[in-house]
Amino acid sequence: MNSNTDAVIAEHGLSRDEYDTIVRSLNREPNLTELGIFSVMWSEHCSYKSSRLHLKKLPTEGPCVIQGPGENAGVIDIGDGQAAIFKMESHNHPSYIEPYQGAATGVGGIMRDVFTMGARPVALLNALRFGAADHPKTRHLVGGVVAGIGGYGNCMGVPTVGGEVNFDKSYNGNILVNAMCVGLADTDNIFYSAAKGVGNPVVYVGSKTGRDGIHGATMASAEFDDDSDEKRPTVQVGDPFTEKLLLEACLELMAEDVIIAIQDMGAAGLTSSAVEMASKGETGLELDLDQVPQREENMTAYEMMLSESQERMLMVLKPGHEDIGRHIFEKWGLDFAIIGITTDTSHLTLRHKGEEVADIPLGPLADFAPLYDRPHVATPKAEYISPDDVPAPNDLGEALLKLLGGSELSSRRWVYEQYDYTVMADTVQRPGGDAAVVRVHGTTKALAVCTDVTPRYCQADPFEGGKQAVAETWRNLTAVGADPLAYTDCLNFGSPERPEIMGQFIGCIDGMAEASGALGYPVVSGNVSFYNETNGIGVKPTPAIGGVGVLPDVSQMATIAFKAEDEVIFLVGETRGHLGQSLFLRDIAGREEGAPPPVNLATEKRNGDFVRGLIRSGKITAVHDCSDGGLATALADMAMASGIGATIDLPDDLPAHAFLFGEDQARYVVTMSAADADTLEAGDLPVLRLGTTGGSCLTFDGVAEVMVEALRSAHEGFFEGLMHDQL
Amino acid sequence: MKSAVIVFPASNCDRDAAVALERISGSKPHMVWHGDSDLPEVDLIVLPGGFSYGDYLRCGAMASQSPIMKEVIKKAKAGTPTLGICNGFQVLTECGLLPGVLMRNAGLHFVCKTVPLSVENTDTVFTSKYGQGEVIDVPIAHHDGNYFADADTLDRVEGEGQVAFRYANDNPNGSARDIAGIVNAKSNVLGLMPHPERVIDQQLGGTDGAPLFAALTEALS
Amino acid sequence: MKARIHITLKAGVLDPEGKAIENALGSLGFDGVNDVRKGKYIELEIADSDETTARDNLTRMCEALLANTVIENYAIDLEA
Amino acid sequence: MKARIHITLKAGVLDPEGKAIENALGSLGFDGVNDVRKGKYIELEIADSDETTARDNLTRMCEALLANTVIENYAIDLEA
Ligand SMILES: Nc1ncnc2c1ncn2[C@@H]1O[C@H](COP(=O)(O)OP(=O)(O)O)[C@@H](O)[C@H]1O
Ligand SMILES: [Mg+2]
Repeated sequence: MNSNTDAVIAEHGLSRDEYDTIVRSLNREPNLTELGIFSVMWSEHCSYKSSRLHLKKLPTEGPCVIQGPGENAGVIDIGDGQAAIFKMESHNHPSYIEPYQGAATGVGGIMRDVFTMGARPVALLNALRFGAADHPKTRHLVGGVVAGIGGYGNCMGVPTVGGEVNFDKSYNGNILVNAMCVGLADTDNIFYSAAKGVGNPVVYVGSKTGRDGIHGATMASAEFDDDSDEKRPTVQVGDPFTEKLLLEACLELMAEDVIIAIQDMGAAGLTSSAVEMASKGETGLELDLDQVPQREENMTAYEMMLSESQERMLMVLKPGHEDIGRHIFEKWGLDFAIIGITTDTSHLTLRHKGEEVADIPLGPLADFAPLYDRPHVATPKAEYISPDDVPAPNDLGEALLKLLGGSELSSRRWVYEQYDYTVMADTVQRPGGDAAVVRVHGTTKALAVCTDVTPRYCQADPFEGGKQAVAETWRNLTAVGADPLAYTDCLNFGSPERPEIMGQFIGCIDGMAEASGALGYPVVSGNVSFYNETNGIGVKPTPAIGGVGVLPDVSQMATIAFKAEDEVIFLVGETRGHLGQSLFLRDIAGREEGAPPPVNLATEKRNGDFVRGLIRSGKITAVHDCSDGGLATALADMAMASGIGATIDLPDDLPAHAFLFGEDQARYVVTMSAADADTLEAGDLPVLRLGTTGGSCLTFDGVAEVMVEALRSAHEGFFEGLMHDQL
Repeated sequence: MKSAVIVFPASNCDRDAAVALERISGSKPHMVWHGDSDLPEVDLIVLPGGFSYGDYLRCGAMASQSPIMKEVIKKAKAGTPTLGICNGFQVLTECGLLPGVLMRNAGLHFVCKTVPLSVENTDTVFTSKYGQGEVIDVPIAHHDGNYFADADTLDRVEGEGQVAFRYANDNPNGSARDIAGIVNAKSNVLGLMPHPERVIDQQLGGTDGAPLFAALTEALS
Repeated sequence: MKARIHITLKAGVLDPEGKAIENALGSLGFDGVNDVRKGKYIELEIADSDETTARDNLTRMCEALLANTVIENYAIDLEA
Repeated sequence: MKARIHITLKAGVLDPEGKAIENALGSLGFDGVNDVRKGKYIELEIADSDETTARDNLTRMCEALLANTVIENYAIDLEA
C-alpha cells in the first residue's frame, strides 16, 4: 500500500480532511490513480462544493422545462414536439494561458454538451471579459480568443450569433471566456447520461486519448499566481474537424434505437464521464484501459483517466448493437472501441495491462463529496446618487460620442465579423440587435437568444445586479418579440474561500432567484467558475446569463433600426435619471460609485408584456431596450442601424444628462407610424412620447445635435484602433 | 433539374445548398458522399461551402483528392454545369477545373459580412438572370478567399470574360483584381466565394442569390 | 526513415501572411525586418528503407497533395 | 542577414493537421507514412549585421509573436 505524502495530496488540490474522507470511503489508502480520480471529482469544478448549497435556491421548474440542471445541458419544450437544448460554460483559465486554443476548446466543449443530448447545435454565443483596453496583454488576448471562437464555430458550421464583450481592469489577470450553445431536438429523441442496466457495452468514440490537459479540472479550480505564465501547463489543442465528424456520427447513431446513455468527456475526461454515467444509472462500471484508443505511448492508467483530450464521447449501447455503431463511426473516420461493461457492483473498476488498478465505490465518491457552507459577508449597500449630485457635462453631444466610442458601447463588429453568423441559412436577426434570432429550421417559429450581465452593478450590489442580469436577458428577448422561456448561466467569481466573494456569490444568486421567480423564467443549466483571481484580486462578480425565448411566428420579429422618417418615438417605462454605477458616471464624470439602478420585477414584467403585445399586434416598427448608456445610446443605436435621425423632446422635470444617460431599468424605445401612434392605448403604463424620426441628425431639442454619420464613426472606431496590426 | 450536392467530411453548407436548390427548382438534390465513386445522372453538380478536412494543409486540397472528384472532373470537363461555393470554389481550383488559388485573406481574419458584388458576365448558365453590371448583395464567410493567379492568367481570365463576379465596393480579402467568382473557359464551371444560397428569402435579409438558382433551373429543366 | 519537407511560395506569389507578420513585427518595434515569407514544414516517418524509393514516394506525395505546384515549391530532406 | 525559423509543435501536443495529412496520404495509397507533424517555416531578412544581435532579436520575435510557446518550439538558423 503506498502512502501519499502531504505534497502529493496538496498537488491534487485536496485538503487533509478531504483526503481522510477518501481513506474512509475506501477503507484504505488510495493508490495514485484513485487519488487522481477523487481529486478531479472533488474539485470545485466537478463537485460544486462551495456553490451547491446556494444553487439550490434558483427556480428550475416551469411549464416548458423538460430537463433542468443536472444533465449535460438543459432542455425546454418549444412546442410541436420540438425541444431547445442549451448550456453555457466557462473556459477562463485556459483562455488566459493560450487564448486561441483555450477559447476554441471552450466552444468545442459546450457544443458536445448539447449534441450529446441529441440536439443539432443551431446557435453559439459568447460572453467575453477582458482587462483594461490599455493593459499590455489585452490586445493579444482579444485577438486570440476571438479567432479561437471563430476558428472552432466556423468550422463546425454553427452560426455564432451573439454575445457580449467588456473591458475592465478587474479582468487584467483573469479574463472570462464563456461560451453558450443552443441546439434543437425532437422531444421524443433526447438522450441522457444514466448508464442503466447490467452487462451493457461501454463504448468510447471520437479522438484518441493523449496526455492533454492533465489536471485541467484542478487548474480551473486554483487561483493564479505570478508564476502561472512560467509554468505553462499543457493546454488542449482543439480539432474542430474531428468534432464536426463526431457531431454527424453521433446524430446518425441517435437516429437508430441503440443508445442507452451517452455523455461527452469534458473536464476530467474519462473519469467524470464514467463516474457520472454509472452514478446516475445506479450501476457499476468495469473498464479495460488497454482498449482505450491512445495517441501516445506508455500512457498510465492515471494519465488516461485524467486526460482532457478533446472530441471524445462515452456511450452505453444496447447489447448486440455494437456493429451498427462501429459501422457509423468508422464511416466518419472516427475511433470506436468497446472499453468496458456495466456491472451491478456500484463500483468503478479499472483494469490496465492485466491488473486491477482502481476500485472505487461510487456511493461514497458521490455521497462523501465535500459540501461547504463557506463563510460569507454581504456587500455593504452602496449609497443612492441623486441626479442633482452629478454635474452636467459641457456638451451632451460630445458626451454621447465619447460613450459610443468607448470600450463598453462601441460597435462589436470587429468581433462578430470573424464569426460566421449566416451559416445554416436560418439567422434572421444578426449580431448587433437586442437578441439574435434563428429560425427553427423548416418551421415559422424562431429561437431568440442573448447573453447579458452588468458586472459593475453586481459589484456595487450583488442582489440587484443578479436580478438585473436575469431581467436584462428577459428584456432583450422581449424586445425582438419573443416569449422568454428559460435561461442558462455561467457564474464567474473570485475565490470562494474569501467571505466577501462568497457574499457576492450568494447575493447574485438570491437576486437571480428572485427575478426568475417573478418573471416565470427558470434556469435549466449552468456552470460555476470560482478562483478567477490573481494575487488576491478577484474579478468583478460576473454571473453571465444566457436567455432563450421563442417567437411563435418569425414574421412578427422586431428589430432596432428606425424604419422610416416621420414615425413617432415612444419611451415605455419610467425614467428617474438613475446615474449611480452608470457608464455616464464612470466615463464622463470619472466616478465609479453609487447604488446600481433598482430592478422592480413587477414593472419589468408589465412593461415587457406590453411591448411584446404591441410587437405581436404588428403596430410597432422598431424596438430597442435601454441598457448601458441609457436612452441616448438606445436612440443612437436605432439611428445608426438605419441611417435615419430623430428629434427628441426633453422633459423639464429632470436634468437633461440624467434623462438621457440614466440607466433606469424596464424601459424600451419603440416607434410607430403617426396614425398608429394616435391610437396607442397604454392604460396606466408610463409611456412618454419622445419625438419623431427623420433627418440625418440625432437632435435633443435645444441641447444637442449630432450627425448620424458622426455617431457611426465614433461607434466603429474603438476596435479598429485597439486591434490594428494585431495578428 | 436534377442536381447533386457533394458532401465532404466537414462540408457544412451542404444542407443550405440543398434547401436552396429544392426551394427554387422544386426537386431535391442527391446528396453524394465524397467516398462514393459513382455520380448519379444529374444536370448540375454542386460543391458546397464548409471546412472540408478542417481546411487543413490548404483549403480544398484534400477534398480535391476524394474518390468522387474523379467523376466530378470527368463530368465537368464533358460540360455538366458545376457550381463551387466558397470551399467548393477552393476545391475547384485545387483540382484544376478553375485556374488560380485562394489564399489567406489579406487581413488574415475570417470575414463574415454581406458585400456588394457586380455581375461581370451574364452569358453563363449561372448568371443569365442578372443584368450586366448589376450590383447584388451576398454574404461572404471565409478565411481564404484571396484569389491569386499570375498576371498572364489574370489577363487571360479577364480577357476571355471568365470573371463572373467582382467585389463592387471594398475588396474584403485582398483578392486579385477584386475577383469574387470565375468560370472556366467553357463557362460551365463556376466558383465563387460569396454564398448565394444564404440569400434566397427575404427573412434572411435578401433574395439576391435566388436568380442564380432560378437561372440554372430554367436552363437545365 | 525520417523526412523533412519544406513547402515555400514561389517567387512572385503574393504572401499575405508573410506581409501581415512583417507589419506586426514592425508595430511591435522590431525594425529592419524585410521579405518575410511564410511556408510550411512537414516532418514524417516513411517506411521505405532505401533512399531512392523514399525520395521518389515523397516527391509523388508533394505533387499529389502536400504542395500546390502552381504556387509552391517543395524541398525534401531525408535523414541519413 | 537571412534568417530561417522553424516552428514545431511540442512533443505530445495534438496535431490535428498532421493527423489529417497522414490520413489523406493513406487514402491516396501512400503506405507506411507515420508520425506526420506539421509546423511552420518562416524566412526573413533582418538588418542587424552581427550574429549575436540578430539571434537575440529573432528570439524576442519568436517569443512575442511568431511562436506560441505554450504549445510550440522554435529554432532559429542564420545564414552565415
Ligand atoms: N462576443 C460577441 N459575439 C457575438 N456578438 C456579440 C459579441 N459581443 C457583442 N455582440 C453583439 O453586439 C450587440 C451589442 O451587444 P450589447 O451591447 O451587449 O447588447 P445589449 O446591450 O443589447 O445587451 C448584440 O447584438 C450582441 O449580440
Ligand atoms: Mg439590448
